[in-house]
Formats: sequence, C-alpha cells, structure tokens
Amino acid sequence: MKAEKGKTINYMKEKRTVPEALKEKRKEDAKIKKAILKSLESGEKTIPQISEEINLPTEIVTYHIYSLRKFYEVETGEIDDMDEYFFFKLKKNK
Amino acid sequence: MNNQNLNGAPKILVFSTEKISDPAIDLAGLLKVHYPSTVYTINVPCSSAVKTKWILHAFEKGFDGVFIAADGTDCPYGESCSKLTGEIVSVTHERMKEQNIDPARLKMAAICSVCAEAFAKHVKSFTEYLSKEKNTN
Amino acid sequence: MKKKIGVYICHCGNNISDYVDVEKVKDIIAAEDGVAIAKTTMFACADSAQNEIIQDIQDNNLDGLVIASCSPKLHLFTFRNVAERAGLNPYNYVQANIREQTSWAHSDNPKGATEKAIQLVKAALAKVKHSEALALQKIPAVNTVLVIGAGVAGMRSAIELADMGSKVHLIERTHFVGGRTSQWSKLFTTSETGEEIVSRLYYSVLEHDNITLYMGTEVVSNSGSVGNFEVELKKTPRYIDPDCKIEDDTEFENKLQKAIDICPVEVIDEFNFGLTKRKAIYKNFKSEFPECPAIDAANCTKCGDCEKVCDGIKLDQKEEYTTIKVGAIQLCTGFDPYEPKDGEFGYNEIDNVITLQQFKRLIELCPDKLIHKDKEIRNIAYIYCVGSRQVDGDNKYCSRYCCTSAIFTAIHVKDKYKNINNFHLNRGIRTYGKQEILYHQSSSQGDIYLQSFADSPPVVGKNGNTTSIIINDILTADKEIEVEADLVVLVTGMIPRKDNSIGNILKVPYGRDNFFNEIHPKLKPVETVIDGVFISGACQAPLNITETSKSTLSAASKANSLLKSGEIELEPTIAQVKSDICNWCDKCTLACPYDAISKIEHKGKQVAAIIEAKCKGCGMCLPVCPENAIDLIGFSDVEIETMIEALIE
Amino acid sequence: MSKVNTNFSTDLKKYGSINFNECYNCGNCTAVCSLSTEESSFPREMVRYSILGLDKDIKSSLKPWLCYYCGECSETCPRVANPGELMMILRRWLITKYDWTGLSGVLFKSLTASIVAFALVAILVIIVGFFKQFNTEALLHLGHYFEMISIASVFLIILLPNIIRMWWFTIIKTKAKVNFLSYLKAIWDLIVHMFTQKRSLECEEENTFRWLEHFLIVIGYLLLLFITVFLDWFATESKIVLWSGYIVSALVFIITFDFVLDRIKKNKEINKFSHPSDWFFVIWLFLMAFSAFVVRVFIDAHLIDNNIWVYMVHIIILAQWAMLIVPFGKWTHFLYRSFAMYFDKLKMSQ
Amino acid sequence: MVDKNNQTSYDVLVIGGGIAGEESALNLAYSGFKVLIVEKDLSVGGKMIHLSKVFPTLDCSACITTPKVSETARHPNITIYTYSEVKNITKLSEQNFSVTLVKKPTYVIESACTGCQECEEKCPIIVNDQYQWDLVARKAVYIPFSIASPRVAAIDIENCILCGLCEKVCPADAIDFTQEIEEIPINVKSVIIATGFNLFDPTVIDRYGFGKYKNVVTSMQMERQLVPTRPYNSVLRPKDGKMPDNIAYVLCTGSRDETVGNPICSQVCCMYSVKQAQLIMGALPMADVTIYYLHIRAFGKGFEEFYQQSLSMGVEAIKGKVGKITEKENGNLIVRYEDIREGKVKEAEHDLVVLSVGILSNPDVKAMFNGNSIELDDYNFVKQVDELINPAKTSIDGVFVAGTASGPMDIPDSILSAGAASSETASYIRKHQVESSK
Repeated sequence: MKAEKGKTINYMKEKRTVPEALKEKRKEDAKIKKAILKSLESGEKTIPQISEEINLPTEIVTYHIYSLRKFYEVETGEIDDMDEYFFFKLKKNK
Repeated sequence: MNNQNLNGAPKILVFSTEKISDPAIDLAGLLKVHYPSTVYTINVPCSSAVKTKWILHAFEKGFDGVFIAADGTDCPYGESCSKLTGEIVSVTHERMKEQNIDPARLKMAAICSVCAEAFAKHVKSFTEYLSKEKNTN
Repeated sequence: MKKKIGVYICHCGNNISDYVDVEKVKDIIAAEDGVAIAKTTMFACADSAQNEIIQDIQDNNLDGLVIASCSPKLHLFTFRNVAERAGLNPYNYVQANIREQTSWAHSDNPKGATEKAIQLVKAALAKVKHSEALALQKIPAVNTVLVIGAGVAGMRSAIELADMGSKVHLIERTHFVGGRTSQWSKLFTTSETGEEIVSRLYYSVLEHDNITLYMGTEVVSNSGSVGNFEVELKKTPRYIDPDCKIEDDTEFENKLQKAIDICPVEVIDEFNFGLTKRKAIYKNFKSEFPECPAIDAANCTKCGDCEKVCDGIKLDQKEEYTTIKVGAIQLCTGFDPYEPKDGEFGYNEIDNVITLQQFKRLIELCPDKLIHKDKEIRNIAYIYCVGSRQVDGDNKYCSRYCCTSAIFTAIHVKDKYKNINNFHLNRGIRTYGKQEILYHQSSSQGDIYLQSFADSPPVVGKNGNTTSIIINDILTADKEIEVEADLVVLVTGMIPRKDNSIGNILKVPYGRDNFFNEIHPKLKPVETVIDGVFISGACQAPLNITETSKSTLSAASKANSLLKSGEIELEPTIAQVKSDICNWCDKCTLACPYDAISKIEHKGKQVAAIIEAKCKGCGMCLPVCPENAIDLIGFSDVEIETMIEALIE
Repeated sequence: MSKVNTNFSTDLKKYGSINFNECYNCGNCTAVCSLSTEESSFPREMVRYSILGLDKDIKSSLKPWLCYYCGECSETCPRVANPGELMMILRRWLITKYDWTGLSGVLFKSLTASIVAFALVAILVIIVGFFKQFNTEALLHLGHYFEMISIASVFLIILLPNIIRMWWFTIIKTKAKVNFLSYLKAIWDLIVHMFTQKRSLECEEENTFRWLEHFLIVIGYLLLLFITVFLDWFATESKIVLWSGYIVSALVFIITFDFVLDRIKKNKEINKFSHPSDWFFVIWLFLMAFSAFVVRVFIDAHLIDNNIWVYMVHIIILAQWAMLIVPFGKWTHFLYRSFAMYFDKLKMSQ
Repeated sequence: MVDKNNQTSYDVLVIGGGIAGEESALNLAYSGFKVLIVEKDLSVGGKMIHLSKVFPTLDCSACITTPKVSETARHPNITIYTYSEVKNITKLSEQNFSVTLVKKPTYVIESACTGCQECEEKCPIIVNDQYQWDLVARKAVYIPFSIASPRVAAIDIENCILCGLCEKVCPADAIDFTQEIEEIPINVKSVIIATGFNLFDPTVIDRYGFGKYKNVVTSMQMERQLVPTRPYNSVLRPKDGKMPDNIAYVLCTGSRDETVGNPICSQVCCMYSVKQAQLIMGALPMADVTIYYLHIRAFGKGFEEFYQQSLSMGVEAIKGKVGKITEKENGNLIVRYEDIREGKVKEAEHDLVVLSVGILSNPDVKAMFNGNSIELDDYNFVKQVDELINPAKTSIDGVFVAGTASGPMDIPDSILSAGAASSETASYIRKHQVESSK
C-alpha cells in the first residue's frame, strides 16, 4: 500500500488504534500543564507554592515543571532565601 | 584604549577547541541556551596552541574581550595542556599590562564537551563585566 | 591567495532562515573580494545541492569553497568530500557554523544572529583565502614488533601479533620464559597452573615462524621513531651449546644433571624467593622452558668443573650485540613483589613470617604436609595490604590482585593439607567482580576474617614458642583479638620492577606510583606518549593474569592496526618551524608532549625541526616560542589574524 | 583481649546445622531487626562471637534471649548465613550452660541420647505401673501426685539453680551494678513478659497471629496444668472444671497441630530449620493435650477401667515432658527468656 | 547509518554500540576489516555516553565518548544499524555465520532528518524520558538525547496518538509512517558480543522503598543529575525539587546479595559512588555526603588514591549495610544500619538517598544463538572459556566477547577487553584465511 507523501499518518491510522488510556493520560497531562502555566502567570513561584495553589502533590509538579523547562516553556529563576527551592517563571522568548 | 568598539554590546572572541569546548558551544545552541550574539568563536586543536600574538591582535583590532575555552583535564593531547594554557594566559596578561590593556579582558575557563550552560554563563558574565568597564570609560 | 571562491548559505529548512536573514548574508558576501559565486540553498547536505555545488566548482574553476550551515562536527567531512569530488583539495573548504553557534544560539535575537552570521562567513572566507592544499602524508613502516619480556604478557602478545601477520622479536632478560607466572601454581579463577599456562604459550611461540625468541637479551639503545625504530640488543651467553637439544637425549640430560651436581657455587634461589639455594648452573623446575639449564654469569666462577663432565657446556661464549629494525615496541616487563622491610610485621625477625610469594613456593615444595622450618603448619595468619595502601610509605595504591590471590591460596591450602585454619587479617577485602565467589567460598569453609583500619595495623609478636598477632578487630566493635599462628603470611603487593632502566632508554614516562604510564586510561590505555611504544601487563599497574591478557592483546591490536598496511598516515595539520628565525632555545621541545621536536643544523646554526611522524598537531609548541618561529598548518598567523579582522569589521 | 578459638564454632554446629561462617559482617541483620536497639544490638554481634569462639562473651550475654526469631534477618541475609537460626542455636547452647546437671547438653547434641532418655522414662513409668498392677484408681492417684511432685522438684532442684546460674553469668560476672530496689521494680515486667511474650509483636512482619497462638498456648498450657493438677481434672465431677478442661486441651491441641504443620511445610523463615528439640517440644505438647483429652473422654465414657493403657500412654508422655523437656529441653525458653527480659531491664536501669 | 552499498557481507558483526563495541569496531576497522555494528537503541554510545565525569581521572564521559562515536560513525570500514536487533545467528562453518537482523521502524527517514526538533516542539504527548531515567518527560516524537548519534528524531509509536502534527511541521519531509519492520539477512566471518549490562532494579528490595519514596533514587538517576545535560538545573530531590544537603549512598544494592540472586560484586559501584560524592561536593558545597559500604573496592590504577582524596574532601564513609529505609512526612528518609565499627544499630536522617545499584547480565544474548547456543556462566554473563589466556574467547569458535557482556567491569577494563576481542577476532579471521588458502 502506497501512502501519499506528507500524509503517511493516514496509513498508520488505518493500521493502529490509539488506546483509550493514552488519550486519557494526554488529557490529564494537558490539564496539569495548563494549571502550572496558569499559576505562573501571576508571578514567579516555587514548586511547593505551585503545588499548594493547584492542589497537586509536589512530585507531580516537579516532574511537570522540569519537563516544561526542558521544552522551553518555563525557566528557572533564583533560589529562595533558605537555599531550598528554585523559583520558576514563564519563558518569554522561546 | 584605542579602537574600542564604543557603541553596542562588547565583542568577545572565543578560542574554542575542536574536540572539547567547541562541541559545548554547539550544544548551547542546540539546547537554546542563549548568550550575546557578539560572541565569536575561532576553533583551534588545543587551547594550549593559542598564541599571545593572536590575542593581542584581537584587542588591537577592537575586540573587547578574549575568552579561552580551555580543554582542562579532558584534553586529548595530554595532561600538560592545562598548565601550558595557564602559562599563555599569564604571559599575555603581562603583555597586556605593558600595553595598558586591562588584564581582566582576557579570561580563561575549562569547558567540557557538554558544558553548554557553563559556557553561556561565562560569556554572559564576561559581557556584563566588559559593558560595565566600557561605560565607566 | 584564493581568488575564485564559492559561498553557499544554507537555510537548513527553517532552522537557519527563521532567525538569520540568509538572503542578506548572501548579498553582503557576494560583494566581498574573491567571491565568485554566492548562493543560498534549502539543504546544502541534500544530494541535489551537493551536485549543484560540484557543478559550480567545475564550471567556474573555483579554488575555494565556503559553506555556511550547521556545525562542522556534522558535515565537515560531507562537504570536504564534495570538494574532493569536484576536484578541489578538501582543505580548501571551510565551514561556517551559522546554525548551532548562530541561529539556534541567538534565536532570541534575529538581528544579532544575522550580523553574527555575516561576520562568521567573512571569517571563513578569510581563512579559505589563505588555506593551503594539503595531502595526507604517508611514511613507510616495518610490520615488525619488538616485544620486551617473555612472561605471559609478552608471549601472549607475540603470538597474537604473529597470528595477525606481524613479525615479532620477543626478547627476555633472563634465560627462561614465563616470568612471574611460572612461579605460581594454581591460578585463580580457573585453577590452571602457572606451569600449564607457560608451556601452552611457549609451544605456541615456538610454532610460529614469525616469532624470533631471544633469551638473556636486553635493549641497549634505541633510535628512530614510529614505524622505523632501530634497537640495539645485547645477548648474554647461556654457556650451553645452542645445538644441544635436551629432548629425546637422556644421555645429554644426564650429563647436564652431573654438571649441576658438580657445580661448587651455591647461591640463594630467587625463583623460590630465598626459601632454597641453587647452583650457578641451574634450571628452576623440571619442565621449565627452554629446556636446557643456563649458567648464571654473575655468579659463575668459571672453574670449569662442569665443562669436564658435560661437553655441551661452552664457557667461552661471548656477549653478542645485534641491531634490529622494528615498527613498534611493546613493553611487557612485569613487576616485582614488594619486599617487606626488616621488622615490618616481624619479617626477617620472627622466623615464621614469610611473604605470600614465598608461601606459594612453599606450597609447591611441600607435597603432603605443610612444613616450614621443620614445623608442621596448622594455623596460618595472612596479613593483607603489606606494601600497598601505605599510610606513611610511598605505595599509596592498591595492588589489586593480592586479596583474591591470598584467599585463593587459602582455599587451596585447606584443600591440599589437613586441619588447616586460615585467619585473614585484612583492611577490607577487595574481591571485585566474580572473584567475590572465592571470598564466599573461603568464609563457608570456615576461614576467619578480621579487619582493621590503616591507622591501627595488626601487631605480630613472639610469645614464647608461639607467634601471635593482635588486632583491633573493627568487625567486633574494635575489640582486641589475638590470633595464634604457626605461620604468618604477609600478603605483599606489586611494585614496579626495581630495574626499570628500559623505560629510560625508550623515554617512557612513569606515573606517580612509578609504574609506566599510559596516555589516558580510557582514550589510550596501552599507548604511551612515545608514538609506537606500547605498554601492557603489570609493568603498567598491578593486574591479574586475565587483565594482563586483555591489556596485552589490546596493545597487540593497536600495534597491528598501526603497522598492518606497511605505512603510517600522518596528520596533515602539523607544526612547522621557520628555520630562518629559529634560534634553538629548547622551549618547544619541553612543551611538546610527544617528543616530536629534534635539533638539526640549518645554515650553520642549530634549529628545531619537527619530526613529522611524531607530531600530532596539537600546537602546544606554538605559544612558547620566543621568536614566533613555529606555525601550525591550517592555523597560521595569517589565517587566524585575518579571521580576527573579518570578525571585527 | 580475647583469643580466637576455632573449636567453638565446630562445637556449636552440633546444636544446629547451619553455616554461620558465611557471614561477611555487613550488619544487615542487625539493621533489619526490629528488636535490636542502639543500646542492645544483635544478632551480628553474636554471629561474630560465635565465629571467633568468644564463648565467655556469649555466656554473659542476654542478647540471644532478646531475639524472638521474627526471621527477617535470615530472610534478608545477603550471604544466607541464617543469623536468626544461629540465635536459636545459641539459646540451646546457653540452656546447656545454665544447666548445672549437664544433661541438657547431652540431649541437645545427640538425638540418640534423647531417644534413649525418652525410652528410659517410658520404661520407668511402665515399671511403676507394673508394681501397681495397672490398677486404675491407684495409678490415677499416683499420677496426680507425681505431677505435683515432679513440677515442684524440677523447679526447685533444676530450674531454680539454673536461673541463679544464669543470673550469676549475666549480672554478677558482667559486673553490672543493680540495686536491690530495681529487682522489685522490674518484677512486673518479668510476669508480663512471661505470660504475654509481647515483645515478639515488635517484629516487622505481620505476626499477630503467631503471637496470639503463642499467647494462647502459654495460657492454655498453664490452665491445663492447673486444671489437671490442682483441680484434679481426671477425678472431678464439677461440670465447670470438666468443660474448661476439654476446651483448654482442645485449644492446645489445635494450636500445636498448626505448629507441627508449619514446621513440616517450612514456608516461613522461622520454620526452615527444625532441631530435634523443636520437634519434641511441639509434638509432646500436642500429645499431652491430645492424650489428656482422650483420657478424660475415656473416663466420662466409663471405658478407662478396661483401657488403662490410655492413661499409661498419657502418663508416659507427661513424665517425659516433665522430666526431660521441661527441665532440659525447649520448654526452658519460656523461663529463661522471661528472666532475660527481666535481667535486661535490670541492667538497663543502672 | 544505512549502508549506501547495500552490503550484505562483513568481516565482523559487532553486537552493541556501546564503548566496548565501538572500541573493538574501530580497532578492526583500522586493521582493514569491514565491520557492522548493530545497536538496539536509537543511538550508539551505550551507557557511557550518559555518564557524568568518570573515575578516577574525573574527565567528562561525553568528552571521551563523543569523539569515539563520531570516529566510528565516520569510519569508511564501519556500518552502523541503530534501532536494530540480531534475531538469530547460525554458524554454518568456520568464518561463515548467517545472521538475520531486524531493523525496527522509527518512522523518521534518517538521512532526511536534520535534527531540528520542530516536530518535538509540536508533539502534544509527553512520556517518561528513559534517557533521563524517568526524572522528566520527553515527547512521543523525540531526539533521544542531545549528543545522540545519529542525532535524528524517532517516533515512539506505542505512545503516539496519531495526530500527524509532526509530519505537518517537518521542514525536511522526514516523517514516514509507512515504515515497517525490516528483516535483513547478512553474512559475517566472526561475531563480537558487546551487549553490555543491565542495571539492578531496586524495587526488588522492598525495604529500601524505591518507587514508593520519591527521594530514594538510583545511582543512574543521580548520575544524570550531575551531567551538564541534566534533567534539573541542579542536584535536586525528585519529590519536591528541594536542594538536598544531606545525601546518603547505599552500596551493594543488588550486589553481593544471594537473596536477590546476585552473589557477585559489581566492581564499579564503590568507585562511581565515591566519584558522585566528589562531584556532589563540587556542585553543592554545603552538602554532606555519607557512603554506607561493606568494603570499598578501590582496586584499579589510581582508585585508592581517589578514594582517599574523597575522604579528605569530607565524604563520610560508614562501614555497614543499610538494612531499611523509611520516609518521614517532609520527604526526608531514615536510614537504619549497623555501624560495624561500633557494633551498634543506628538511624540517620538524610534528605536524599542514592541506591548504588549493581550490574546484572543482559539476557538478550542467549536468544540470538538459537542453533548453536552460546554458553553462559553461573551469573548469565557470556562465559569466557579460556579466561586467562584468551579472555575474549567464547564457547563458539569465531564468536568473541567484549566489555561487560562477560561480567561486571569499569570503563578502562571494558576498553581493554574490547581491545582483546578485536585482536582475537583479527587473528581468528586471518588464521582461517591462511588455512583455507593452504
């Protein structure tokens, strides 16, 4: 079967179906991402601060915030006065 | 200080090395670790091959700073690299003093092949230092 | 100066063109001096683009090429290849990095990125203008290797090199092969004996037409460089007619035995570490190789008694000198066991304190009952780290093999004799890897381990008739524990050969532990800074036999790939001395890590000259020259300085 | 200073067949042990002493008794040196050291000796029966007295002196300074530990059930003793005594059956190694309850007169239990462990 | 790199493109042999390319690996198949092995991809990044890691929701969803097994709480945290991103332990832990590092000196194996151990615990040789049948072993072992050539 160049995705769509769990996970991840980014709109925050604000465990926030940093959506700022937690802010120019 | 570029950001010449520090500078680009665009790189095999003459030439032609991104202990040519590069810097510092050039305009640091952030940090703070110097002059 | 240069600015899809105004770059560069063609291209690395560039070079007779695209680490060789296919020298191609170091690094600042791209292309242009056409240089090399030392490392390497097609000269300083390994009986972890290993290797060596074995031979001097060393050898006589063969000639064998019996000179037997004595004509054990005994020139009084009973003995043999030509040299000179100082844990003061090496010989000398100084041994105490991991002494290093060796010996002893108790007074057992199983085995069989830290070593003392050792055992909360022993075995480590003069002859550097030093433990683990000189086995660091084999085979592999083609390719980017300005001052030779600079006569004065075969093109000699008389090809003053000017314009 | 003595560990292996020499002193056992504390760390120390042959240090130590064999140390021992079982072995060894008669040693080390001893006791009982012409009444009567006398004499002649010896080794010899008042203050602990063994609940793994079984068996055993000896279960007509006798003996019977089953299945760490003395203990406990039950059934069914052998079997088991297992066997655990807790408390209070 | 010439026969097949595989391939290539490297991962470089600085010289691992990687990739005598596996190897006769390779689809045309990351930016799916040991996420279409070779994207089809965005945005038209698994038959004269090792999975040891307590990490996760291309901007606790100041190392996690089925010593954990301790002290000057050990196995050249140096820098070394770890409310961890020297059980509080996990064999090897099965040792490493003299020799003539496929070893030892494998391979081929020409 030949697929049209640039639209080979259609070929794959016929071959595979996407598991529901994957779709669910995507939604969940997107929700967390949105919440974190929204929380940062009001200013720089640390992981415990975000965690408290959006009511998610710190380990999930840590995972997502550093993933967002990796994808150039947020950046790290200064560390807090106690030298414990870094502040995060939205990245202006990606 | 003659020929100094008075308008715009300070210009920095970086001597990088083919196997170690230049890959780090490439990686900085890859990881979108930004640094001033007035930082230019010339590639040499080993940081201990940089001649004082070249550095002085760069100052003479108008570079505000020169940064040697040294191999450090990772040099593929052996252990003596760090020592020799250090000597080049100190000899050049002497010559710079003789010519009334602020020795702080020549900096050196070891940059490993994945030390992208370290490189950006170094050239950023170097740029800051040089612009401060420029403005006070 | 190149006058017809082609410049190509790559979009790299959008990767460059999104941030760098490639058209602007092209327009500005097109106006530069010497630029014949300036173009932009979507993907310079694409086949179609490559073909277009080749076409342009050929149509316009271009003499230089600049491509501004990604990092040279990705496509330098692709584009050099393009140049070559178009008939241009690959070194007349220069790449400007306007992706990793420009568009991506400054994606926050498109204006700055564009400016920087222009400067970088201009600099590349400046460099290409002054670039020289370079060709890979080749020098002929002899596919012959000199292997020094016929122990396990040396013999193993010689066989491998011969198998891979090299000619090998294998030299051994003593009159017998096998080195240290022939002194050990069972070897961990396979339980083969040293004798078996040595005889396997020896017969393979003999079988090979490609290997010449020299006994009693050492290196006197060395000249030349990689591919073409000239080595002078000195051979001390064995004083036995080389035509006499011991195999199948029991009559001759008997005569030799008579000669040994009659010899009046008795000396300490080093092979048994002084446990026994031997004659001046000797053989260490029955199946030692070569099979003929040898006469020890240093101790023989030339009384002639032996000649009288054996006609094969020729006391009039003389030292011989020969010079051989080899392409590479491999050092396999091994180690010496650490010799404890008098009084160190009672050594040489208490009569039942011996070293592990002596103990291993003792086991060989005692077939049924373990007897030392007429006393049957039941309780053996091993004191570890003697001569290794010293706090006050010079040997800071761990000797690596001794823990396992001592434990393996303890298992062997318990197996061989009845009612043996082993006590291991150690400083932390280091049976790394699979050797851990031996440690486990020894504990299961009831061996007792006691441990102390370096700051409170065990104390050996004589208590009436018994020898006892007192240790603050950290495994028992630092309790003071006493062990009574019939025999105290000092587990002594490895030290570099006491006579390591070969290193000075070959100019091989020593490390801080005084073993020979490699260039880099991971990048070049068997290479030395002297190109063509390799090190392997325990002359480099303490190693066990498996590790020795690995390192020696590694070195063989390196020597083979170096010499196999019969020629050595040299880096084209090497240093050059401007002889006219050079006033020999020696600074460059000191800076050169490869010993690649020699002193020659030039127009009636002494000047430095680069030995092309040795130069690696690092450039370390450049800045140290007070006269600026050295340049690195490809990085000459004019190239660098015009680049600097182009960048600042 | 202590001298290494390799003979000790060889000797110790007669009390149980594991190779604790495999220990490489990582300390994992002590670290996973929930009963081990900074003040009193075990079992590795005991393993170490055993390997080095520092028997004096073991003899003066209470640590083997502080171990309740949770089994975690053995389960997680990287060298499979079975520290938990070694502690058990040391308890056996200690029992022989406390025992002034020396009989424990003989019985623990030799299975043959144990079998002979059991046989001798059985023969002795049969001889006594023979002299009484196997008269039911006379035998029941005698049996009852025998029980009372044997308990008293075993306790006074053997166990009490042994406890004193234990005290001597662990308190006096170690020069622990304990004032008289602490002896009184700690007595409550002695009683609590003796009856509840509550420390075993501190094991990391979920073992409340095992503890409950143990607890019930101790209570059950003591009750059975009380009912048969003091309330004269075999001779009573009181309904309450009768029924409680049945219930208690059934309880002991069921639990010991479960114990025997566990030892056969070996699926728990503590059941992997069973010394003959462990088997004797659980089997005799089981047999005692079982035979007592049967005897009472026979009495109630008025079958006993014609089946006096049922009682003879019971009394043989009882005699073996009282004369061998209680004074010289595993039963002493119950006593020494409780006293060890008591002594430990005393030492800690100083 | 797909072979331009569609070559189907090679002198040597090297299975595994880690440091041992590359070293042997390079040695042989320089001696003139044609070599095929088959790498099951998306990039060559093995485990070493992911490490931070390496002991005892503390040179950066990437600085050593990447030049070697590019040298391998560039060498005219070497062909590399990444994301490919060896399905089976049958020895037909001396110097004649018939091999079936399986090339898995990445759905990206390798030669077209420029590594620009446009697709990665647009991809809406996040997945645990295996190259950062799950500390952060990657996308479903992704470039494995920044210094990967080849540095091209791949699609993780298992986690793809088939939105097709990547294909739309790719400037080089490099996405191709029609790729299928390819079976490639080849012939080789000899084989080098350089399949490396697996790391011990600490979830097996329940009492250490790995997985349950987020601040208990493996040494590989710590290694990543110490690399310049690290997942975080500093060394941090995965539970809450806090900068730790009291870190514990638990040595012999899964090594020298019969209860997890691995009685041997992993040979590298002591040294890498000591090294990480030194690096941590550099990165977090205020931090305390404690190493809980059984025996410090600093046996190699310069190792003991390196260990002593770390002690003088202030690393605390306590003899005693950690028995169990429990978590406190604030994420700190209580480590229970016996201080052997004092003979006392103790508890210490740390805010990050690193499990120095051991080295296990890679079980993939066995299945490759279905016909003439290769012999393994007691620990499932490839058996060295003549360990003392021919350390690379296996139970099948013409099949050699390099690096950690034959047992735990450090990088210098792996490189030497690879050297041995290459020379034994070279003489095997040459010997049989001489014989057949006779």
